[in-house]
Amino acid sequence: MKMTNHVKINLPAIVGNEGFARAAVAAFCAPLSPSLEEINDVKTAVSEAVTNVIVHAYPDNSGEIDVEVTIYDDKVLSVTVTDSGVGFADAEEVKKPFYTTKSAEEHSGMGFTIMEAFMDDLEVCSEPGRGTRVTMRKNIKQHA
Amino acid sequence: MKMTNHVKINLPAIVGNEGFARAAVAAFCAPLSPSLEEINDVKTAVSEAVTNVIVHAYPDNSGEIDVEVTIYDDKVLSVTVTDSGVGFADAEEVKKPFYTTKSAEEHSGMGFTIMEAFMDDLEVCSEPGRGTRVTMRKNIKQHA
Amino acid sequence: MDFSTTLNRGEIVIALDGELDEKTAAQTRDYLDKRLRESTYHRVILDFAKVSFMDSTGIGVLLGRYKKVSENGAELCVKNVNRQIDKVFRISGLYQIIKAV
Amino acid sequence: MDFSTTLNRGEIVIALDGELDEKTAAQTRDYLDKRLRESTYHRVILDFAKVSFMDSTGIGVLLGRYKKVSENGAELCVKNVNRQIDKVFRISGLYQIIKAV
Ligand SMILES: Nc1ncnc2c1ncn2[C@@H]1O[C@H](COP(=O)(O)OP(=O)(O)O)[C@@H](O)[C@H]1O
Ligand SMILES: Nc1ncnc2c1ncn2[C@@H]1O[C@H](COP(=O)(O)OP(=O)(O)O)[C@@H](O)[C@H]1O
Repeated sequence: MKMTNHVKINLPAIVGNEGFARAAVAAFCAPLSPSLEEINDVKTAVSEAVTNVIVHAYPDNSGEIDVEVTIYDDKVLSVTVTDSGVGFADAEEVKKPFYTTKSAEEHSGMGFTIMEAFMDDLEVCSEPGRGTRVTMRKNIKQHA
Repeated sequence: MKMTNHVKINLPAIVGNEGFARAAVAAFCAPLSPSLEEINDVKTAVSEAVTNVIVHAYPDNSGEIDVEVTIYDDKVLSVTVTDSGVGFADAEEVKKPFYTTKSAEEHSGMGFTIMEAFMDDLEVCSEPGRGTRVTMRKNIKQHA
Repeated sequence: MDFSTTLNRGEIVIALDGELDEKTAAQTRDYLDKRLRESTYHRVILDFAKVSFMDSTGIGVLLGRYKKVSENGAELCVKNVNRQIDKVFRISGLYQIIKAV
Repeated sequence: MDFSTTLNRGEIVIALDGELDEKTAAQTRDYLDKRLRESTYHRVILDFAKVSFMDSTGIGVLLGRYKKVSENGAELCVKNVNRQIDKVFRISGLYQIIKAV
């Protein structure tokens, strides 16, 4: 697969930037002419990953989010969301539906479940004290 | 002035990414509730600066663009567009209306004139062989 | 997020307008809880016609309200969810406890 | 960029649809030049009603077409430019040679 375009975005992990992140990724995919459903899937998954960084990664509320988007062969989209926050030990555990370390009143524990369902592929790497990297891929069918 | 949000965007200098850059900067400003005219001014100026990198900075067509957007006090917008391309010696010369090193058929030489007119402030730093940095500022009046 | 509420014979309809995510969650929670405290009702319908986007943060908000409403012996429903939000509801299983009307 | 052309008694109206920038400049230039070669005309009107954005790359495209059209003794005009594009025309002085009708 040949990389046809890519963008690196670096943002502070503050509430509100999840909205920018999903809009930016959607704008970056627009030239691929995705369907409305595909673009919404991508926006939803990006919103989950970036919100996780904002909510969970930095208990002292100061840190950064890196969002890297790569397009291969003008049709495969890869999104990587990275933080250097608290991380976690067991990626399989946190990916389970309803698993959350916040009160269920606030957070449903469905973030990873949604990322997995809305994208074709999800990879989660984390190390306690070092940070977390979430990589998601999706094939975009051309509609132009 | 206190920095209230910022984003760094790194892109390959390829045709088409000017459209993403202006959409991304517009999305980043959206929480400031700019007027339609303000947002269009910003999009136009960003398009000029990023197009200049794509068209002029890298004669071998391979290089990168950095776009950095900072918001101060939730109302002053600063956009910096940086490349590490060919640069130029005389920033005053290139800023003149109709000055262009491409044929006038293709390029009007009005890029810097538009950046200057559409933003409140323009700063151009360049060094031959090292690259160019364009910084633009605009006060956004709150409309929400 | 903007809100408007109509109350008719114990049925509250609350229309939301905006994107329901981390940015608007606290404000939405506060608005809904205030309305639910002020009224007596047997059914609460959230009108999503003008909600353009919702992620799992919204699920958390809805689950919390579901709990309060059902502790009151009443029912929480949604209507007019768009396709993106419908998919979030389906994948998360939220329709099993919050019906669409 | 999409295009459609109507020709009526030597007046060509070419409607553009899209954003006129570096990405679409070459394609726009090619389309316009082809139409201008194929027809005889005394006036060319570019309809910008569906052009949502134009930057100075568009000025370059228009200046090049202006040259060809006026070498043919004909007139190049624009219509229905939106406010963003109107401002680009005003600031660049383009209205001095390309009239809005
Ligand atoms: N970037 C991150 N940094 C640290 N912890 C995280 C991160 N992302 C997710 N987690 C952990 O994984 C759990 C599950 O995440 P998720 O499925 O998105 O549900 P929720 O965000 O609703 O808790 C979180 O509660 C948190 O403990
Ligand atoms: N990033 C850049 N790198 C190198 N040269 C540049 C750059 N930006 C502008 N220039 C030079 O400045 C000139 C004037 O730029 P501008 O006013 O935008 O008009 P135009 O792009 O139409 O030529 C260009 O023709 C080019 O020679």
